[in-house]
Amino acid sequence: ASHGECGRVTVANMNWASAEVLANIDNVILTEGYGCDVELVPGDTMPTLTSMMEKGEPDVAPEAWINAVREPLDKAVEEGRLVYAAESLSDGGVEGWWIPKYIADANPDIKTIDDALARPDLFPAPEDASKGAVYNCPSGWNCQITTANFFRAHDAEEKGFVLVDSGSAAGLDGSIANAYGKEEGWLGYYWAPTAILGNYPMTLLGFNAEFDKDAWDSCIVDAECPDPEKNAWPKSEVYTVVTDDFAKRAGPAIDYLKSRAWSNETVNSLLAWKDKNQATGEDTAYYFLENREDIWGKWVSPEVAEKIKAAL
Amino acid sequence: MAEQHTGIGISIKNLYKIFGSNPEAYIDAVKGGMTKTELNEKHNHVLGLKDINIDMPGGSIQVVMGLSGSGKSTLIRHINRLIDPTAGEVIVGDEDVVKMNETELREFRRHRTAMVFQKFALLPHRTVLENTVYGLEIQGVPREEQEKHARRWISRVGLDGFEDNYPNQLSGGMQQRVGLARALTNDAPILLMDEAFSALDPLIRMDMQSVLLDLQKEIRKTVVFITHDLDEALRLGDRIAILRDGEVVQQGTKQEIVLRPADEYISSFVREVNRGRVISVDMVMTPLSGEPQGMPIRSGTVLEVSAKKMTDSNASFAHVTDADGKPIGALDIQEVISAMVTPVDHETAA
Amino acid sequence: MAEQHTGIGISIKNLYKIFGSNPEAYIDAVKGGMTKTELNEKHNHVLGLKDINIDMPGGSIQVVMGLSGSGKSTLIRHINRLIDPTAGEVIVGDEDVVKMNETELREFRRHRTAMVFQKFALLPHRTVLENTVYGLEIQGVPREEQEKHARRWISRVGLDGFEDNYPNQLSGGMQQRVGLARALTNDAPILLMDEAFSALDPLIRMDMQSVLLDLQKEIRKTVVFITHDLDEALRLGDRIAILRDGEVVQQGTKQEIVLRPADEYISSFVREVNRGRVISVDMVMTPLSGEPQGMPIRSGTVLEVSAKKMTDSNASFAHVTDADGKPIGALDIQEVISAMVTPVDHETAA
Amino acid sequence: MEWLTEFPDLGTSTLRNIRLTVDGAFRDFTRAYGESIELLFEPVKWFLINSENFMTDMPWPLILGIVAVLVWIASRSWKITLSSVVVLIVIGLFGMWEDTMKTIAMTFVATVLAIIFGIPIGIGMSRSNRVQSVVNPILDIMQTMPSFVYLIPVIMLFGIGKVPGLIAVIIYAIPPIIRLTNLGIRLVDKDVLEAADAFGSSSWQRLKNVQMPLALPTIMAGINQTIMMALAMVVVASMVGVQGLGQQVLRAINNQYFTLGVLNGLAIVGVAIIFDRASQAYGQRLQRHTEVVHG
Amino acid sequence: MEWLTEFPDLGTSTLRNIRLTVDGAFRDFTRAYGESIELLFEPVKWFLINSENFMTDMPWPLILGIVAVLVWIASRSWKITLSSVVVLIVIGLFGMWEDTMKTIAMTFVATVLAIIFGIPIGIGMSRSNRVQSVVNPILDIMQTMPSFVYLIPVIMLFGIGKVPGLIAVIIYAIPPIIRLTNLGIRLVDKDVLEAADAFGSSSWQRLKNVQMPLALPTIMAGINQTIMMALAMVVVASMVGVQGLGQQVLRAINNQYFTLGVLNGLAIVGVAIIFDRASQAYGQRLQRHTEVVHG
Ligand SMILES: Nc1ncnc2c1ncn2[C@@H]1O[C@H](COP(=O)(O)OP(=O)(O)OP(=O)(O)O)[C@@H](O)[C@H]1O
Ligand SMILES: Nc1ncnc2c1ncn2[C@@H]1O[C@H](COP(=O)(O)OP(=O)(O)OP(=O)(O)O)[C@@H](O)[C@H]1O
Ligand SMILES: [Mg+2]
Ligand SMILES: [Mg+2]
Repeated sequence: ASHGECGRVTVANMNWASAEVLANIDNVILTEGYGCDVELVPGDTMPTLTSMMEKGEPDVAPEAWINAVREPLDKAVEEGRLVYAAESLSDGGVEGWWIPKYIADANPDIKTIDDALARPDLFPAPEDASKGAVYNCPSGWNCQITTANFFRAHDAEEKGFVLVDSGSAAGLDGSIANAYGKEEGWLGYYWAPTAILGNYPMTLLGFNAEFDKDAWDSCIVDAECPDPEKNAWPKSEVYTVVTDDFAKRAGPAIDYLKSRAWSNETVNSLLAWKDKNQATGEDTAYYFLENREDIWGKWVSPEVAEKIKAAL
Repeated sequence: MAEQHTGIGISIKNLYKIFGSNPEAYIDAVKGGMTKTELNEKHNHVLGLKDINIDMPGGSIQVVMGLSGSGKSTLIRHINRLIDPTAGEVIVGDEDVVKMNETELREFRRHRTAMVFQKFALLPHRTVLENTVYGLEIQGVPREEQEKHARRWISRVGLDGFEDNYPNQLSGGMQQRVGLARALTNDAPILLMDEAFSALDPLIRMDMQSVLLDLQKEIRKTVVFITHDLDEALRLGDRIAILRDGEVVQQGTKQEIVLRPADEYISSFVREVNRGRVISVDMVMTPLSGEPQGMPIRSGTVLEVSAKKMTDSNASFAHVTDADGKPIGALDIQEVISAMVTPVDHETAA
Repeated sequence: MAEQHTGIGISIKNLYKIFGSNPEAYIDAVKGGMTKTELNEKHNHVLGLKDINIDMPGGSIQVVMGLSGSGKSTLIRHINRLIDPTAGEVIVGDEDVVKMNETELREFRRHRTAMVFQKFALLPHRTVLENTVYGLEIQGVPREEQEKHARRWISRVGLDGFEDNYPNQLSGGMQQRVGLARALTNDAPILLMDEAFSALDPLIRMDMQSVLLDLQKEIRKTVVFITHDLDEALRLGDRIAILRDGEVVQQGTKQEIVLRPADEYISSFVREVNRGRVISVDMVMTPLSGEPQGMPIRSGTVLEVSAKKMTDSNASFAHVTDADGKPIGALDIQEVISAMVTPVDHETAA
Repeated sequence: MEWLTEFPDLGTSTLRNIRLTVDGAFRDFTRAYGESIELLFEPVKWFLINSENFMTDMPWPLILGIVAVLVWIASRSWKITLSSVVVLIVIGLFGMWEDTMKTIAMTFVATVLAIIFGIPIGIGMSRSNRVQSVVNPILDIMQTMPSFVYLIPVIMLFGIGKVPGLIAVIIYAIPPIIRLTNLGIRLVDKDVLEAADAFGSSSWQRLKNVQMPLALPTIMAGINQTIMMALAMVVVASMVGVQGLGQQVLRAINNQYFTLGVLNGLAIVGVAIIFDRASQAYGQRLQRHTEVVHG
Repeated sequence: MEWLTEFPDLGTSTLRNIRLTVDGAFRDFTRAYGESIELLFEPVKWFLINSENFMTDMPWPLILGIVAVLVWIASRSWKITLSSVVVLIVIGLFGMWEDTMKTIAMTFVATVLAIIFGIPIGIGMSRSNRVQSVVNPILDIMQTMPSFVYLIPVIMLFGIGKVPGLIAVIIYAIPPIIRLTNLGIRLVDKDVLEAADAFGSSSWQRLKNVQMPLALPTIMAGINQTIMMALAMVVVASMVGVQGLGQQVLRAINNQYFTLGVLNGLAIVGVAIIFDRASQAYGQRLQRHTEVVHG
């Protein structure tokens, strides 16, 4: 592909670890492999997606957690403003309620949400130690509603728990770090793959129910659902989102974006490396490209792969 | 002194000023005769000026005197409309200052008036020189010329060497002189001087009085001069107006005021004057009856001097002569001395 | 007047004050004789006071005079240490103010001194009453008593009815009187008055002078009084000190100053005084030679009065008697009149 | 020529090592002392929780009444009192009552604390150039250091919730009141101070009788800015788990709910204006002398 | 009794409908007029991009030189100039040179614009109580409305990037300078103003010769706060696509890199202090008369 074909591409560089790494990988591959003129645009999830929907800029959001922003995103796809490219995390993100590994090890009988909810004493609430706490997902994310509904479905309140708002991802992370610091219990919503889980090993709790899509769509995602039932989290979809406009003009580059996918396991190991070294997204991208051709080799044609290897 | 008035005349007509939140509401009551005290106690408004009518001929020095709080500063501020009157007219030249619009007023203040403030009102962030040029700077005079004039006046008021000091580095009297230099540098035909010499020692004060009188000899300005010093008033003033509680109680030439005070208030006011040096023989001479007796004394000689002359030559009588030496009146040493002595009883100073 | 000094004496010794960024550096040069001009031009420091030595007996009124900028305000500020001297001592009672620590100084200022400022320095956010009670409030006197004293003095300075006005609603002279009331309410044994009457008209000024003199009759305070008005100085002052360029050029009783001015500067200073009302016959009488002639005149009578008495009775001679009627000196009308006339030549006022 | 456009830094690995060491040390520190530090803040937490409970449990007409009375006491102005009540009613009608109460509880406590601590610090600064030159850079840091940088360690110490929220709000809101108190006092007319000294005012009397009253317009500007800053931090506070309007704003932002965001934003503005107008009117009452103008 | 603790709001469905309608209308508006509005801001964008390019492309010794010269011109103080250079060198050594240059470019433009627009607005406010009572609530909104509430619509109009960043920074940073200019001018001594009037000053001369110089200490406090606010917004700006130190801070936050956050935060503080000290020293030079104290 020549320069003319691909042209200028703006790639959203969102500020959580895995997205950052992926954006940097795209940067290298699109530049070296497809001759694009890539610019990384920093930004938070919502400003970035809003801009993509309304202004068609940036062109690519490498890693969008659909659940968190489902409503506006679905609408934009419907209106033909955005297109889903590859499901970048092929085996999907894992969402659910987690407890620290040391608690799980010390209390082997806690395996499911209900088991944990039986022990409010293990998970003291920050502002009322007589109660247990379930840390909710950050404000405004979809998971805030689903977690709240899970909370109600499991009658957690009657079992002596309160639902604690975490406010933001940083807040949620902080609460985990805090619990670890004190070796205290922590119970709440989290997701994988993430850097945090590398730093603070956590155990995912079982759901006490199978995933029921109808109940999910009709009730669990509705903040005002009167009587939620127990359910399980579905696999969380993580897609690469591109603007419609870019999909149309990108040429071969769009094929790359449609096939680029990796697994939880890959991401986890990469993030562990990144965290251990406090590396930047760029460092990690190069580390990945240098060491894991087995994975990225499949995303591009052999000629392109050669070009990239030559540039490393 | 001369009657040749060439400057711009000021004529104040039926001027009223009421201080307070709603002065218009009480103007009629005041015109109807409500007193200052009544207005203050009943309506919480202060009667600043009441029915002021003063004609100041162009080129003369009009002195305004009166008790503290009688409205002198308020009056002088009306002439350049720093205060808007509640009612009345202030005719300067042939324009009514009260009716001027903003631009006219600005031009009027720039080119027609200059003011010395009772509380100096220097610009604290400007040096003496920068304060002094202020009026000319505002007028857009070239910088060089500004400084030329300013330095001349700074030197004239005795502040050589302090050009680059800030006001808060100066003594009170020096600050007052900066205010004076600032007003004089402006070279306006009307000078408004609100207790302009009050913080000065007698020597510099005399000197400043001379500055003013010399100035009057060269260019005839119209000067409105507020002072509490009767000697100063008599030395400078062509005409004197005396205020009390916002009203004019007497106005006229200085001799009229000293010799024929309109009421007890004014006579107590002029009691302290050094009469021997103010009153001339013309005021005490009796008409010539028969031949002129004793030594001749020139008309206009002050009592002090003629008393000395007469006692020196041991004469009980003398006669007053006009410029040509023609006798015009008779003098008696007893009359002279008693006119010199303060009329009312006073303690003998220790 | 009486020599019975009961108040707290003030004695200023070798006081120097240099203004500038590094005064200590030049103190020796100044002691060595460097002049004010030299210091200013070469080193950009201002010599405020130079080697001041004044003894003010307790209970007397010490007047300080001098040209504008000669250091009067600077000097008075040293007495309550609003300005720290560069060198020297200020002994009040038997304590050196310069050596006091913060607490002592505060107590000293609270209970020993009260001050009237040249520029009034009223607290703009407080009403007249609140300004006046300030000193007592600071001392922790009960509110009722504060107000009682304050109202008495407010009324005494003629501001009845203005208790609840803010300073910016008052005329300049009224503001000055608030400052006066504030100092008097404090009832301290030392009164520091920096041109305390400068903004007052003659009537109120006389009245305020009487207030001060009456006060001295009851309780003997030590008063340091700066004024530019020689008449006032002579009326009030027991002793007068005259400053020039930061130095004391003459000090002594008022008669000494008026009759025996130390130099040209001082004589020009006292020239303008109304001598007839200041100088008493005692100053001009000649020793009795032979029998007392003419009418008797009481010792202490001022010239003006005795001249009137003598001319009224047509007498060329008189004799001065002491309190018991014993003759102590001879008077000649010619001497009396010529002592009344200002000694130097002066223009005849128009 | 790359060294010309690329600043020669310490090198990636050195920097990385520095970071790793410091991070590790800090983490160890929080683990070791976290609990004891947390204990220190227990009373604050208790106070915050109770004031929030008070605001949310109280029947709304009572709250309206209390607000009206407080605003009246401060401002003595019917206009301000009435508009405060109207603003609250409108907020309630739009379904933001509960969140608003939580926000008021939090920011009220923070603002009051900021003023209570800020004014004395400002006074201290105005007294001594030394203190000023020490405090100034600290204030610079407090205002420009991004709050999350210090919030992360704070969260590690305290967990999420009201305490880190309060800390963030106070750190951010306190500098204006400190700076403007300092400035106001330093600008007080020297002549007037001299008069106060001459009567033997102790430094406290001088402060109370002269400096504070005359510095008041500037100090009130500081209080205004402190209130504005405190309410500007509502969203940040909600990011670390403080409930209230900020949370709704976050929800709105994350879902592109334009109107919801604006409504909640306006509610925050409304609270700010109530706080501000009441306090400014109070300040105005304290400086009646400025109403009188010559001429 | 629920109606007592639950404020009787308009009802969920009404509120939802209101929100949906407004949201829809707004979206339509931006889609219709977005481009033309965007065109308006092209020059600003151009200017921003160029100043950033200038800062990043320029060899670093030259930048150091330029900064030193500018700081020197403003402050005329070796101490301040030298410390500015040292701060920048330390920032460079810690590998934050490029991000810092980007941040400086952005906040410099924003601060300068805020001052250029803020001072005239403040002057206008000081002239008329009417203007003041209109502008004040607008300033309240600008300071307390959470930035994202207006940023989302701005992004709809402009897309993410420098322009919304600049808008956010200016909106947030301009109120202090406006308010304090207004306050400063209103506090100028009436006597001195009267003197200026008596000599026939036009209102511009009166402003230039008297009001501004005497209001300067307060205006400088406003400039200080404006600088602080502008740099406090660096992180928010980076959330909407402005590159620089803010981005690193966000990264640090999201990865719990304590040291990285602190370092970048300190770099922001460093920039703030350079801006502030230089401008304050400049202000100080303009008011030499205050250095002279009686006694
Ligand atoms: N802070 C200062 N810095 C520099 N010079 C000063 C300062 N204060 C006073 N001076 C100088 O000290 C000298 C004496 O001032 P002072 O105020 O004592 O005069 P004064 O005798 O009270 O005069 P006036 O009669 O005009 O009030 C003046 O030359 C003045 O310029
Ligand atoms: N702004 C104001 N508000 C209310 N009253 C005022 C105001 N300005 C002046 N006055 C009153 O007007 C009267 C006259 O004041 P003015 O300043 O003209 O007196 P003055 O004759 O200049 O006195 P002085 O000799 O003391 O300067 C006073 O009673 C004063 O209280
Ligand atoms: Mg007056
Ligand atoms: Mg003086």
